[in-house]
Amino acid sequence: MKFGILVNEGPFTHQASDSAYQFAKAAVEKGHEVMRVFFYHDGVNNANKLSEPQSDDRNLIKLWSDLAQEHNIDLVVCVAAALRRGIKDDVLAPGFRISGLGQLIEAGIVGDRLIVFGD
Amino acid sequence: MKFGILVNEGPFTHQASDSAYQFAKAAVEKGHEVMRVFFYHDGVNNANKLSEPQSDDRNLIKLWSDLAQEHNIDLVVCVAAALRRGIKDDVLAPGFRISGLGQLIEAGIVGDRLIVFGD
Amino acid sequence: MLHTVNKSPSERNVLESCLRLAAKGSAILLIEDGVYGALAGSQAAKKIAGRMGDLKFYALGPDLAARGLSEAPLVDGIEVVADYGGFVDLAAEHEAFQAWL
Amino acid sequence: MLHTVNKSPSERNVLESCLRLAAKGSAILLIEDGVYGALAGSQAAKKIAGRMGDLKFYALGPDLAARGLSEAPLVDGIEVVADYGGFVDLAAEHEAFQAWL
Amino acid sequence: MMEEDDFDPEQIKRFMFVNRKAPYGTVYALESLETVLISAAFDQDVSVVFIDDGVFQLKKGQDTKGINMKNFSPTFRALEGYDVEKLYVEKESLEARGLSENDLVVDVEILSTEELSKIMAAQDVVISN
Amino acid sequence: MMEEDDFDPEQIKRFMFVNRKAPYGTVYALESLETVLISAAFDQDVSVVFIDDGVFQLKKGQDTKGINMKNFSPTFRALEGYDVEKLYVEKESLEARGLSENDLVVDVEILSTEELSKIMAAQDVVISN
Repeated sequence: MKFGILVNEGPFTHQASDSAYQFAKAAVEKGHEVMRVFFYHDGVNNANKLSEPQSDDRNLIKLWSDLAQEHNIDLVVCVAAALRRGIKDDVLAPGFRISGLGQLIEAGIVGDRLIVFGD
Repeated sequence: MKFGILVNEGPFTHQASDSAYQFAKAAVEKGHEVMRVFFYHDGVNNANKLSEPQSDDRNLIKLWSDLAQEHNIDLVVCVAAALRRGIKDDVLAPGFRISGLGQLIEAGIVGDRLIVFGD
Repeated sequence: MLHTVNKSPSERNVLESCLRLAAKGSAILLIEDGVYGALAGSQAAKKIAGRMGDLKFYALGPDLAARGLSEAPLVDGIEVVADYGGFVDLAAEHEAFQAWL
Repeated sequence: MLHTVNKSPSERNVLESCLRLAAKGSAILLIEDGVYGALAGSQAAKKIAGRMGDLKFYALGPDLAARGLSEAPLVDGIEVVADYGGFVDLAAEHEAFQAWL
Repeated sequence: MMEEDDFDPEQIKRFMFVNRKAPYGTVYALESLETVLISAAFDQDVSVVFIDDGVFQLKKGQDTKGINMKNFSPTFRALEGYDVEKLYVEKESLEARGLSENDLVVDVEILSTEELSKIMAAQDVVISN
Repeated sequence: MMEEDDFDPEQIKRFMFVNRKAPYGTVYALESLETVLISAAFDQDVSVVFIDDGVFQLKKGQDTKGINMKNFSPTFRALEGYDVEKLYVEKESLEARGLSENDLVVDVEILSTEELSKIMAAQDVVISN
């Protein structure tokens, strides 16, 4: 099955990004395809490569980058939401790309399910 | 009167930063002193100089920088919260500085009032 | 003590907690989405009316206006604060501040 | 339809809205702070029990464990989903998905 | 409802945008509206629902000068020009907030909880915020 | 309560940290605890209050391996070592959640709503999140 995922919140402050990551990881482990993760609202902050959590804490940005690389997942950051919040190519972590909201709608059309995580 | 202000949320997503800014501006216009604005939790995102809102929208980062410069307000971003969220010197807007949580407690001790805005 | 409440009472339990714990003689200023709590006729309105005798209630004008509530009937006794300067005055008049978030 | 609810029912109205609008035959998975809604004996428990006949209820195990609720008594009929793989299975089994946020 | 096995890329899906939050206190209402506008370009079956505090987004008379934000409520009137014509409001949510159809900036279809529940159950993609 | 006019920088202020939110669903509980720990170094009169869903922060038996977060509940037991000894829990909040003193990771003072209300009213600085 082909999953699309929408993440509405940034890392750490809300559990949304953690839950979405655990869902995506479990989905690919079960042989499903995660075709795209779309980051909207504060979710764009998940792409900030400057993030440096304490050493005994999870690093969500790196977790997303690694998962995407390993399983060829398309990580898309909404350009409009990202501009407002100062997420630009300068700070974009590996595996993320910046694009338009159309990528979210497309994930809804092409995917079998769109799974949403937020506040 | 000497006001300290605590901002718990980032720009745009919650009204907290807007309300805090309007409060700070009104306070200095009335002749009060705003000795410090402390940015905690997602509030650290208010210091991200890469933020580029649409041209007909307010630019909260610039508003804070300008207000601080004009009225000599100390804008302090919590170092622990900022590291987690990827706010570092590289992206720090003018007028903000990164320091420890002790600066919040100090604002509570030295100021006459600590006014808190959040989600 | 000046308390602020910034959440809609139909979405969250913030106003309710504030009304339960705010001590007699303190003031409550409704700001941001908290101004929906000022509307007459709701469940929240009854709770506010129940403490009108020992608390003073305010609602922030700019937040009411933004939400299209400038002309809306408010709970009797709630005073509208015209601008952020009025908010500053309230914060200065009361000896301490507590935000209910 | 698989619905998720991720908020505590004592803090927000999310579970209540989901229970009001979820159509007969759909499933509700409590995740994150939503798992507090699974606790037996609360106000929310009564509302869940009231729809136990026409909705299927689940709670996510890792979220229960994180909050110290692995041993806590849950509303009768709520099934604990052991891990995120179980969440994925539920999402795959139901024809569509709705998050109540 | 579409079946997994006969997915046809040409087939139109039912997209529903669910608004449960008040405007201005958070940005979700505004950014959700931006998504609705973009979705219009994809020729899908789009509906927008307002329940709970989401109905406040449609309240007439919004004047945001005092909080220095953009009043986006007029944009709801522009949705028709984008062929987004299914705007649903839950009657119970509206009445619980002391509002009626006349208080809203745009023509909407006011539905009972049961009617709305049926429509929600028939969606392929639900985007909430 | 301190008066404006005779402010003495040597004077000790009453700081109260108010916790109303559950742990893990959001980071506020953890980051608030970090502030409490820092405040201990300033020799002020510090108290920490748990009301509403904040009481869930103190629940025994938290096991966060499955959500890949750090279990910070043991840190509440370390507060005493920092001379932060005033931990207040509202009885009504605890009981409404089916919890009792035995369910909590740390010794606290359980107060009625009226008792807590009086203590809150006597604070100089209230930090909420």
